[in-house]
Amino acid sequence: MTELTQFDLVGAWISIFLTLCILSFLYEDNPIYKLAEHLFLGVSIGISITEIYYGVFKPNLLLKLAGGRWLSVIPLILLVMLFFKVSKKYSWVARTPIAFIVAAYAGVKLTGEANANLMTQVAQTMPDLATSWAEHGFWDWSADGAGVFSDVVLVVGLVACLVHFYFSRVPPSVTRYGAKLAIFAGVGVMFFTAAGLLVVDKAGPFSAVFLGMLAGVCAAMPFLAFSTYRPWVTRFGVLMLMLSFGASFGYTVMGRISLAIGRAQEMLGLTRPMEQVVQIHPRIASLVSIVLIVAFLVVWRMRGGGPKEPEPS
Amino acid sequence: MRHLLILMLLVAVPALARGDAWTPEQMKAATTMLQVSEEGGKALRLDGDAVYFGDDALPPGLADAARELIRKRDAGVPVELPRRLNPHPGATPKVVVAAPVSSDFGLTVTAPPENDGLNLKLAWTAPTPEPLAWAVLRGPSADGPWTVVTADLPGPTLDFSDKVTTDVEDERPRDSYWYRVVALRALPPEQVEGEDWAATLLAMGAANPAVEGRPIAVWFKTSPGSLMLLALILGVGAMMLLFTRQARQGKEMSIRRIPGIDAIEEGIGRATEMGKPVLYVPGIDELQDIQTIASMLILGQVSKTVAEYQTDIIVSCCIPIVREVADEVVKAGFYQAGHPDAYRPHNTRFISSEQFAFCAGTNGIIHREKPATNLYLGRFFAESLILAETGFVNKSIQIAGTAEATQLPFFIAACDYTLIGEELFAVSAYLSGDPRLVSSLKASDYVKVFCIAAIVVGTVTVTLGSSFVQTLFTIAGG
Amino acid sequence: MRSTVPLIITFFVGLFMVFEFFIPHWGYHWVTAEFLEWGLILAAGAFVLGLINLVQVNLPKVINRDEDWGYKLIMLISLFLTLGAGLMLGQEGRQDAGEFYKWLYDFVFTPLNATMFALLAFYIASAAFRAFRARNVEATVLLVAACVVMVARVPLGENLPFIGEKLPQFMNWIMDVPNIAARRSIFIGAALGAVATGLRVILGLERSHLGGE
Amino acid sequence: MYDLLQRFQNMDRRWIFAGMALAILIPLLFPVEFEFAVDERVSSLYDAVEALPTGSTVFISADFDPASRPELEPFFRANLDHLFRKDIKIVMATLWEFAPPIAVPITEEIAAAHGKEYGVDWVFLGYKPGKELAIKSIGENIPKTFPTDSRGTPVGEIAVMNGIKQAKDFPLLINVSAGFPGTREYVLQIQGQYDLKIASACTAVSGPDYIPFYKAGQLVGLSAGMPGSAQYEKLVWAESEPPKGTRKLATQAVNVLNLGHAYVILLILFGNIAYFLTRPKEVSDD
Repeated sequence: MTELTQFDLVGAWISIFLTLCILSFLYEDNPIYKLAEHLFLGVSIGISITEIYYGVFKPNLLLKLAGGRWLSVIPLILLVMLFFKVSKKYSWVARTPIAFIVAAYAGVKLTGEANANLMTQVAQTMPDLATSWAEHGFWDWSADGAGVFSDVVLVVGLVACLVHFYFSRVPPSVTRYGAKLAIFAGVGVMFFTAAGLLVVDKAGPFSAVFLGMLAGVCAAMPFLAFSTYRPWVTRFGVLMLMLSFGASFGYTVMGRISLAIGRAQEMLGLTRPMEQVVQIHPRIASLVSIVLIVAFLVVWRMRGGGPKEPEPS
Repeated sequence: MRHLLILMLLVAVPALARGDAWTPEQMKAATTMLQVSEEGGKALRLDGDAVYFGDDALPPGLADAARELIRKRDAGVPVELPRRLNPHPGATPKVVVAAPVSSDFGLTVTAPPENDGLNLKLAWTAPTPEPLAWAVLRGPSADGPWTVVTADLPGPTLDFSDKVTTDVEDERPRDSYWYRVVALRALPPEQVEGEDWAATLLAMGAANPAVEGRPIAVWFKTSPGSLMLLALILGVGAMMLLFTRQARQGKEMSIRRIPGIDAIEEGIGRATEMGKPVLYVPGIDELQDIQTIASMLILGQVSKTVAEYQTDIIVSCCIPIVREVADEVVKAGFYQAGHPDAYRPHNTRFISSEQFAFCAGTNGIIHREKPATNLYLGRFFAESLILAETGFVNKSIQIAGTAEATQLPFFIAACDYTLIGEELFAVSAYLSGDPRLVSSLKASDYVKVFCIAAIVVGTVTVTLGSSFVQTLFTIAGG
Repeated sequence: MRSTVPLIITFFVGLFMVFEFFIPHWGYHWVTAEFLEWGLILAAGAFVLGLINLVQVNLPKVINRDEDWGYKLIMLISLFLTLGAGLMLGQEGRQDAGEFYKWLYDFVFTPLNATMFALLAFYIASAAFRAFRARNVEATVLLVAACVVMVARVPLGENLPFIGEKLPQFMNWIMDVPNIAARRSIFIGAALGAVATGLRVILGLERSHLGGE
Repeated sequence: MYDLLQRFQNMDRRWIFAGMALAILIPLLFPVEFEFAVDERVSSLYDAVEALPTGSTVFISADFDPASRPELEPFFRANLDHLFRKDIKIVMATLWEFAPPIAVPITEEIAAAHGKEYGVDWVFLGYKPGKELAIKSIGENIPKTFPTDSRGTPVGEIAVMNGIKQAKDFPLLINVSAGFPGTREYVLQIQGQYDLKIASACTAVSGPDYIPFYKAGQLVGLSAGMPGSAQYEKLVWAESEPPKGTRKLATQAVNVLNLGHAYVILLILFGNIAYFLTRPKEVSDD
């Protein structure tokens, strides 16, 4: 059994105390919380700078310069120029390095986003109806509801959402013919797909017609979106958005609670190996800290601390 | 060494016999022990389902290991000892080379497509029995000098992508390289300690045919995907420039009026009726953030309307700079509305640059000054739901807008109207009429229509079994 | 002059980095890699700027005994204490850096940083009760979806009678179909935004980063 | 009745806080274990690691901090155990300045449990700022991005780094991602360009955001939040025990989530009921 140093024991108690200092904000904004918060700010910046030094300045700049790599002088110069930002008079000097880094970001993000967030997402929203009909049919519980239904919902849903985020004014001429065009497109695509499927022999006659209809629906949707029926399409899009946001709502709640659980595990000494727990006694530490903080809050309140008017709730 | 292992085994058998569940590590250890100890004289034999080691039957788990071992032995496959092969200079390897299985593996060396000119693809055919590992040798010419590229490719491997130089700064790629592959087999460790394995490797390789490969450095990707991507980017750029010019020439940019705008105006109207102020929170991010910029543009219009309605507006900021700019913006709004006198600087406040302190401060404002309408427009993080909650409890009309997907759900659930993602930028473009924003808005609208078309056409073609459209939107990995 | 040089740099560097995607040649990538390294160094420099800025803002407050100067003092002290521990005591090898630095990290930074966000679990609870209202169709759909996900995502949901079987699958459907449809539309929008902004910056139409003019 | 509901609705939020605290503490003190299934995203992550040949080298980007530790540390530990016991070498780096002091000790601990030595079986390259730029740079040229490892050894002299120039030289990238910069940026910046295999373990918050990437094949596996970690723990330690010093925290925590979620759902339910019973009639909601 490894003997913990006094250093660590004190640390473990302090960390539990600080945890509760932050939690005291739930009661109300108070000096202990402020203290803990500012302590946090100071330490975190200190750590960042330390890690930055060992992470970048040392290996990527200093060591290279020490190694006599002349090219590394340029970033050094840029860096020095960047520091002019702090002076009121010469802050313009810093524009060059800032321009450099902003431009680099812009260029890098531009292609990356366009590729991964646009091209790939579009390319991956082209479901093979015939195959998924063959594999999953209309709706397959065992595969989390995969199947042609989901495929069509995906395509139509994405189209609808994109239309919801379409801000230009649609010329009335288009709006007028939208519905008719939708019907034409739908029926046309339906026959085309059905026929095509039969020709390439990817589906039987019944399935071909059925899949044709689905494809027709997908094809009709965009035109419908720019017709007088636009509100309906966008409403569907909004529905999709809301389901999605609902999902992230649930996930976020889960995430936040998980963090709280993590702290609780820490305070109950569930995160450490037993041999350490018996030396630290985290639960006693928690109780002691709670008592201390409550005592402080009471005193502070009695000496007229706290919000000027009671916080209405 | 060997006897030690036998001893271990005999100790291990009863110990292992107890636990039926075997971890891969135990399995491996058992196999090793068996193999080495078998070389020590005691035979492994199958008797029906049972496996005997000498005279004692083996427990289930160990028996499995033994069967595997016997199978390999009969197939002539060398048994894998726990080993680490490490071609790195200085480290002594745990495995050395025996006679190669065969000398010619039909090695081919080709340059990958659209490559940076630093990679070559090696491919070869499988010999029988499968070797334990593969080594790859490289040289500048057919007759060396040869160096070991790698020596721990697992037996089943039949191809390898070699990087001819890892740092072009001190080693430029040559225009041709020569390769050899060597098949490796294991010998028990104690026989190989201290041998110069690299030399042995090179010696073994000498017999094998050397194959030449020429890396090709491509100057421009021409796959349909990357061309499409370039076209898209250039297209957006061209449209933006065009529309900006049109807008500058005063051509009216046709953007539809977004319901959010009406919501904002209604909110301000309500505040006026109730004779209470409007609270405006421009998010908590820096000024240069695109959402904050959008928020400032909207604030300009909002403060103008507020001034016209003769109402008060409180702006609560988390960043000092943002506060300064907001101050200017509001002042300008009041001037434009023709009520410069009604402008109150102290209503544009810097609360605190600490997230939660800012949150507490803003909550305080909501409690004390009871704004009738709260506008949260900009980049929000965790504080979003705390503000929205306080506002709701305070029965204010709340209109939010942000592009932070993780915060949107809370705003939607707690506010009366929420601008979702791009709508925030659209509103700012509409209200400010800034040609740069409007033009990018329209440009992206056109691209969206293009995407929609692509998706529909793609779905149909893919369903019909042609992935042509799909490849147009797919970038082949470089 | 003061802004033309930056604009020229923006244009060329930006363009160069854009074509980095289309030009695989090792020579070209040697240059872009160099640019990227400079970018890293400058990004690191920005942190240091932040530090200087912080001191610039807070030191005067402490000296003039402004409101809350005590807290600011604590902040500055802890800041320099940490810096000292990290840079002075820390030898080669961050992990066996100064004991004190590690101590500060493990027992001061860790609990504070972790708890800051743990607070939100509580605020979500109170907001859930007092503010999250099914006031219209959209909000209703959202809340229902949220509840479905929250139930199905935990072991309890899978062990519910009757629906326990299908619930997780239905949740996965929400995640895989409507969620993806919605996200993709947002992604595409974001991508277009990035392209537009990027081009504006490179073409010099967007100059806010140069300290506005 | 009406004003009772009113008061119920406007009760001091601190009571709700207290309830939350109980909802977390009670199941921790009196644990109830439920069985849970492993969903396909996590199992494919597991399979991606399983499929790696012995002796190959993976890249781990450990981008998390104490705030996200509860969700991601269990995965991180299980993942390291999984890799080391398959004799897979690890090259680790981070884009989060607060990650090194967490990631390194954990890795050392688990490496020790498997008798793996630093520099030969695993290496920690250290932290890089620059977000997208750093990622791009990792994709382009790792020796240039990390001229030395975190102990100051030049990468040229590190056995694990031998023959590795850029991200695409790894058969698999594992990103333990607590947000920005993280998986999204890896996917945007280099996955497509170099056609990389990336597996991600992210916080619950970013889960729904990354699922499209998984579905589009841009990620080979995805483990989101506490359940993800718990499921991965379940897979990795199905028939073996966690290494010394590691406890199945996620499996424990995910069962605590039960009550927490139930509490939030009930709050939403009661809140809305009270709201609709008490809200003044003239206010019409569309």
